[in-house]
Amino acid sequence: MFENYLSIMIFVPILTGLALLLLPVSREAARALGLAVSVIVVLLGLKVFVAYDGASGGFEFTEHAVVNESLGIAYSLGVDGISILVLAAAALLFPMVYLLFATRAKGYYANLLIVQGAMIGALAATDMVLFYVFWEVMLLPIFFMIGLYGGPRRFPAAIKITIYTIAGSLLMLASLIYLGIAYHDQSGQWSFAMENLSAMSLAGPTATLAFIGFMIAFAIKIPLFPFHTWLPDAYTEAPTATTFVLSAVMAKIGVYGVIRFVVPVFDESFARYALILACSGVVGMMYCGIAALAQKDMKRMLAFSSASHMGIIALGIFCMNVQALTGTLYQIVAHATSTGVIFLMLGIIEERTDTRTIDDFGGMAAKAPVLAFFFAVAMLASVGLPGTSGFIGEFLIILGAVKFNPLIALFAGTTLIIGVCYMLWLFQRVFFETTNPRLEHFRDLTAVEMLTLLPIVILIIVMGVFPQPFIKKIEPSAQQQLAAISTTTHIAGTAQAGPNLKTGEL
Amino acid sequence: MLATYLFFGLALLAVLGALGLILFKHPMNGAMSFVVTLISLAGLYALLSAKLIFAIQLIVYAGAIMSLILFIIMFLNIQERDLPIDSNRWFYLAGGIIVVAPIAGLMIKIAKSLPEEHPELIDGFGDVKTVGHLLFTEWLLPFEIVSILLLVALVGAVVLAGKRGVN
Amino acid sequence: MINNYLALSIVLFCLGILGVVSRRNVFVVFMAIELMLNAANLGFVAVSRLHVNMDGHVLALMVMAVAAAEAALALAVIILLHKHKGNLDTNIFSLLKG
Amino acid sequence: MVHNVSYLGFIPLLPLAGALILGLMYLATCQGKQISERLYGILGCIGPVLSFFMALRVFFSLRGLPEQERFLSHVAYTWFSTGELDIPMGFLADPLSAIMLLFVTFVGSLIHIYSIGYMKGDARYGKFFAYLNLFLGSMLILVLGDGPVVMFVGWEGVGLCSYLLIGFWSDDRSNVMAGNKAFIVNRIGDLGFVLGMGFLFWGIGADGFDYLSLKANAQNLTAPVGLVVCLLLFVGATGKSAQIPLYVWLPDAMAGPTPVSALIHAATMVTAGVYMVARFSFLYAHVPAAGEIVAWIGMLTALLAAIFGMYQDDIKKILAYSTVSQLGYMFAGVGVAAYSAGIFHVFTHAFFKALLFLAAGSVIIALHHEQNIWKMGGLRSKLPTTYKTMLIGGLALAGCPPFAGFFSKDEILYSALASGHVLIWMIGVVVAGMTAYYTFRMIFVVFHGTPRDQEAFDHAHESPKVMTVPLVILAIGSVFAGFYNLPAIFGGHQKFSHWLAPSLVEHHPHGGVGLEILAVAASVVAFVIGVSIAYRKFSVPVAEPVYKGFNKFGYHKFYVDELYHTVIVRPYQFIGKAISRAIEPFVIDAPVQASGWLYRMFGLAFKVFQAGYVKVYAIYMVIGLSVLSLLVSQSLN
Repeated sequence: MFENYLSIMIFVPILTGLALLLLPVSREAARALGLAVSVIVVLLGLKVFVAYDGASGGFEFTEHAVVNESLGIAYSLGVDGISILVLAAAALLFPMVYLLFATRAKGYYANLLIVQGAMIGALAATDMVLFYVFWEVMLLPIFFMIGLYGGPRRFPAAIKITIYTIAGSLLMLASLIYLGIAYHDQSGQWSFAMENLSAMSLAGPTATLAFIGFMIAFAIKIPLFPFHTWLPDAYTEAPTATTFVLSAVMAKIGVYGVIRFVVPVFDESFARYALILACSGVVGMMYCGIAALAQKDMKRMLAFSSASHMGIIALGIFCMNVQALTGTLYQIVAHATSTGVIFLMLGIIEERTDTRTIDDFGGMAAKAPVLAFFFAVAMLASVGLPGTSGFIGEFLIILGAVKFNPLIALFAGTTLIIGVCYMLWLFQRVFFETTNPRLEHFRDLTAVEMLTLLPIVILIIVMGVFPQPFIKKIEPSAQQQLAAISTTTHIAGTAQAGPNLKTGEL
Repeated sequence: MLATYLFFGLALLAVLGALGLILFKHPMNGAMSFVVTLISLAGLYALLSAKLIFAIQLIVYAGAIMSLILFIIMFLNIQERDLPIDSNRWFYLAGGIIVVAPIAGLMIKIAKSLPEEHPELIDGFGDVKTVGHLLFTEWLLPFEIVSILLLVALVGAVVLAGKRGVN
Repeated sequence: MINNYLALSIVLFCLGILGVVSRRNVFVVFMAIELMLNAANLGFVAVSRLHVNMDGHVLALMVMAVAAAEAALALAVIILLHKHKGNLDTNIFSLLKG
Repeated sequence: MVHNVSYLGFIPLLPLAGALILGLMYLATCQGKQISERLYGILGCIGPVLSFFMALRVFFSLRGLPEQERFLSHVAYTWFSTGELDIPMGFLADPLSAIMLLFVTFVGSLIHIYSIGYMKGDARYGKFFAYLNLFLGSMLILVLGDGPVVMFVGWEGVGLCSYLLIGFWSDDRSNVMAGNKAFIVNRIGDLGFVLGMGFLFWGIGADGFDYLSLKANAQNLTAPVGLVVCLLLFVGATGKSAQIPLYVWLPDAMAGPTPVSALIHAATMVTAGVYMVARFSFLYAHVPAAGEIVAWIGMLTALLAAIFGMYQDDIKKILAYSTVSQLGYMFAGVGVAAYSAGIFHVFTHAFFKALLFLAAGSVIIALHHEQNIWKMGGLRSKLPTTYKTMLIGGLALAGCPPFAGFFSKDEILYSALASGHVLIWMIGVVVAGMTAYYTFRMIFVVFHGTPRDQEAFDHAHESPKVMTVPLVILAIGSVFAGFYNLPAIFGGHQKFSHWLAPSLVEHHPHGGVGLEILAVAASVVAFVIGVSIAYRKFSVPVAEPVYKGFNKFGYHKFYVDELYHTVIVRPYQFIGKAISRAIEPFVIDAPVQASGWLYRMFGLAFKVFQAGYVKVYAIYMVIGLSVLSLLVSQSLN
């Protein structure tokens, strides 16, 4: 019938969103339209996910059109194992927002649509300039959603996330221009296509600077320690659905960007600085995890928790072996589902009680057993219990980290403990103990809410018990991505400093 | 020779008129002295064989625009006490001269470098017919744009001046 | 010869600048701007003579048209301002202050 | 030779399915009309009982095979696989897991039945059975998993159930806190387990990460990596099996319902660590130094817990410390490479400790949830069945021949002695005496003497059949389980050890008959001394003692909990607060804030020039033009 699935997934939401902004449409109609569009995207996303074969590890569903011949900029899209799971998450998670939160303004739904289209675009782009464009477009709706519909301190939060991210983006732009020029110098042609740029061999201090430029841009988005300070404010002040978008998908695009662009293009610099980056991931994980315990606001606590998990997820990239990289790609989605569900439930709780302070809760399990059960499942996935989606990724990352550097692995492993500390504490204070009088009339989830969240809760379990169908799709691409890096690192003589456990040299 | 004398005479008048504009306290006096400048400029245009411009300068500038200005000044019926106190006038003037001097010096230096002799005039230089022809062929688009501008200005002026004030 | 015309044009233009800078009366400022326009016109016409090319004349015409439009609007604004503030001082209008 | 049998996967699946069904039923009805307790009880027992019968089938099919072919396995599907790593969702039944399987399902089924009576009237009846089923399913995965990763699923699963069940009465903050403590401490151990798996995998796991492949490749593991792996795995074991330094959660875990204490925190889950060390016997046999550490930690734990056990007031805490102490024995056993002796103690311990807990539960129910032994007394006449069964359990625990505990404990002590660990053996004998002392202290205070709380005594009555029948069955087990591994000195053939031989890598030390007699005699003497001291002090009516000096120190458990709280918990909380109040806003975010502040200052500075008068802007322009003109004239010259 038609074959431009990706283009449709990108532009139908964006155009619908723009149309909603311009046309005088009622709130209900906007919500219904948003839901309809997001369901279309879900169907297309499912189609792409199921049809994606992945055995070759190459791009599928490719589209190509030249935009500017003289500069070699092209509109080229494609999916491979690196992007397929993130893309699926970006496509599948959105209908929940429309279903759960019915009383938002028209512009809110419009912005959600635009941000979804832009995120899918960033994930599908295989031309770096195209990626950059979507990357920037992604940010604007977030700015408006926080600034217009956020909490009491929304303005500073919105400004902070926007300027912080844009600062990073500008560094990326500069590095991108450098890459284009470097390619022109080497080949005599202009191109920003991924496969061309990654085939280049870059050396010298300028290349390192460009690497740092890219890395900072992505580190801010992920966020990696110490570039995370926008996160607690933004997550806390943003309306729940925005927090959901930020944590479930947007942060993952940062990780995705590192894998997709930094690893193949700057393979040499990347291998050289991997240890530092890995330390940053681990330190961030511990730092944010410990900070989470001291929070009084539930949302802020979960924001720190999210940042903590991102540290571990990012660590998987820096370990540079296929287990860790596969683990990262898997954990991206696992974390999107578990944290996403937690934030959505937090939004439901907040709408019913008008508070997020942990002290205002208690004994909610007795009042709302289904909510408590869902929350518990998501929480257990978030702490990486085997049998839930969270375990597979975390295990693979730690396994890879042991090979990379046992000390890093030891500290990375503390995520098992740190995560449990604050999560159990939260669960105890909110769901256990005696029922807080404020919650006397607290209702359990309605049928709609239950049915909305149920698929994700089931997905959490399924991804824990039957991960192989997912891993099968991502693993060949992960192998390919690492193939480049291992050849160059051997030549450059900067092979991993880790121990060789086979021969027992610790 | 006559042309030279005429030029210097008219130039003197123009400068004096301009000085009067910036020095007279009451805008009425200033406007009257500005009219002198405008008329001498018209004379200078004539010396440059710009017949159409000469006529339009007299009719539109010295005639229409200046009378409009004078009309408004009189319409507002400005008294001595209504006038703003130009307390720092001489300070600004002195400073202004210092600041403007380099600009003037540079421009005059450039002007001096231009060739001295006048080329021969062609037939109908500055005539209504030749300028009009030019206007409706090569400059048609700018001409039309200007006409739209005038229309907009007309509407704008009506809208603005037609508003009921607070006082 | 032409350079004398141009010199005059420059002098008039500078006088216009001085008028804008030193006066606070809104009418005088306005007329000083007109003076600068005229100085520019003189330059156009003089150079036109130098090159025996009538494009300068056309430009001068355009400037006059713009001046007329400006006069119409500016005077309307002045009337409005006078109605609002009862004053002709340019310094009371400082809406651009950050 | 490995035989593929597809029903293996159903053994854990049955209780798990039961948990799912019960859980959904409970969720669906907990706020509306309740389902009858009887239905929950029957549904809850179906899974465990069926699993037990399947375990029997596994056991007998293994027996029907030649000794070296006693391996049944089933790979359900590929769980996950990437690069060299290939983890199937596979199950393995060999003699070792078959033994574990049998007693786990057997004791588990009995405790499910007992719970029907014990939990009567609880508002969350259905939830309790769902959790118990979930626990049993996880435990069976732990036991049946064919590799460390699948084992880890069960390992964490039982930890989760332990957390849920300790905090089962979640209205009370202290219960939930105890659950949290258990989960977190277990997680510390799990960190060791995960890292151990990592090292093991990169060492020898690339050619198959299941026990049989690992065993085949074990000799390729270099000594340093082997030591690291063994110690890290043992860290995991200390967490799950409550050894020094991670034992602190187990006594607190008694906050849960008594069947939970019996099943999870005494009979099955806590022995998982011992099972794991035995499972990896091919590694520990490879690295003697690791075994040494295991043995010492085990024996020190046994000693420490026995000391604490002598001072407890709470009947369940006494049993909890005795559990820790007995687990210490088991580790001492596996540490000195007597894996079958350790597993045998696991086996017998499951019977008598479950029995003791269930009997204690019967006492507690009879006295309406009174757990302090100093409020009991003279209950012998009121609760005859409970008394008799508890006495049997106590004799088994104290190591009185010929009860089950005697043989298994003696086997461990003899192995320690025969393998040259004399000091460990001596401590073991002392601990045996202490065990006898605190066990009979408890029995005498609770059942003998005169009632201390007359009103509670008058209302006490024997428990219903559904509770006492499991007690009797377990008591029979406690009496006879020991004969399964009767050593040669008593005319036996050590059938149990021979049965386990295909699964384990061990060498039976031969110390001679003299040493064996020495070990037996020492154990018997220790038992007699311990019981007689207890008899002298507590068979007569005594009041609650007041502890002084070292006794007070022991009564407060050497202040270890307080120490951990001060050294670990408080600094952790402090760092968290410091980060969120000071470091985050004033250090990490400072450059960000500073750049914002810098821009604002620039703005303020330039704001001065923005007078707002058009004329001023014109002046700026003219000045700029003027400067430009000056520059241009300069360059023209």
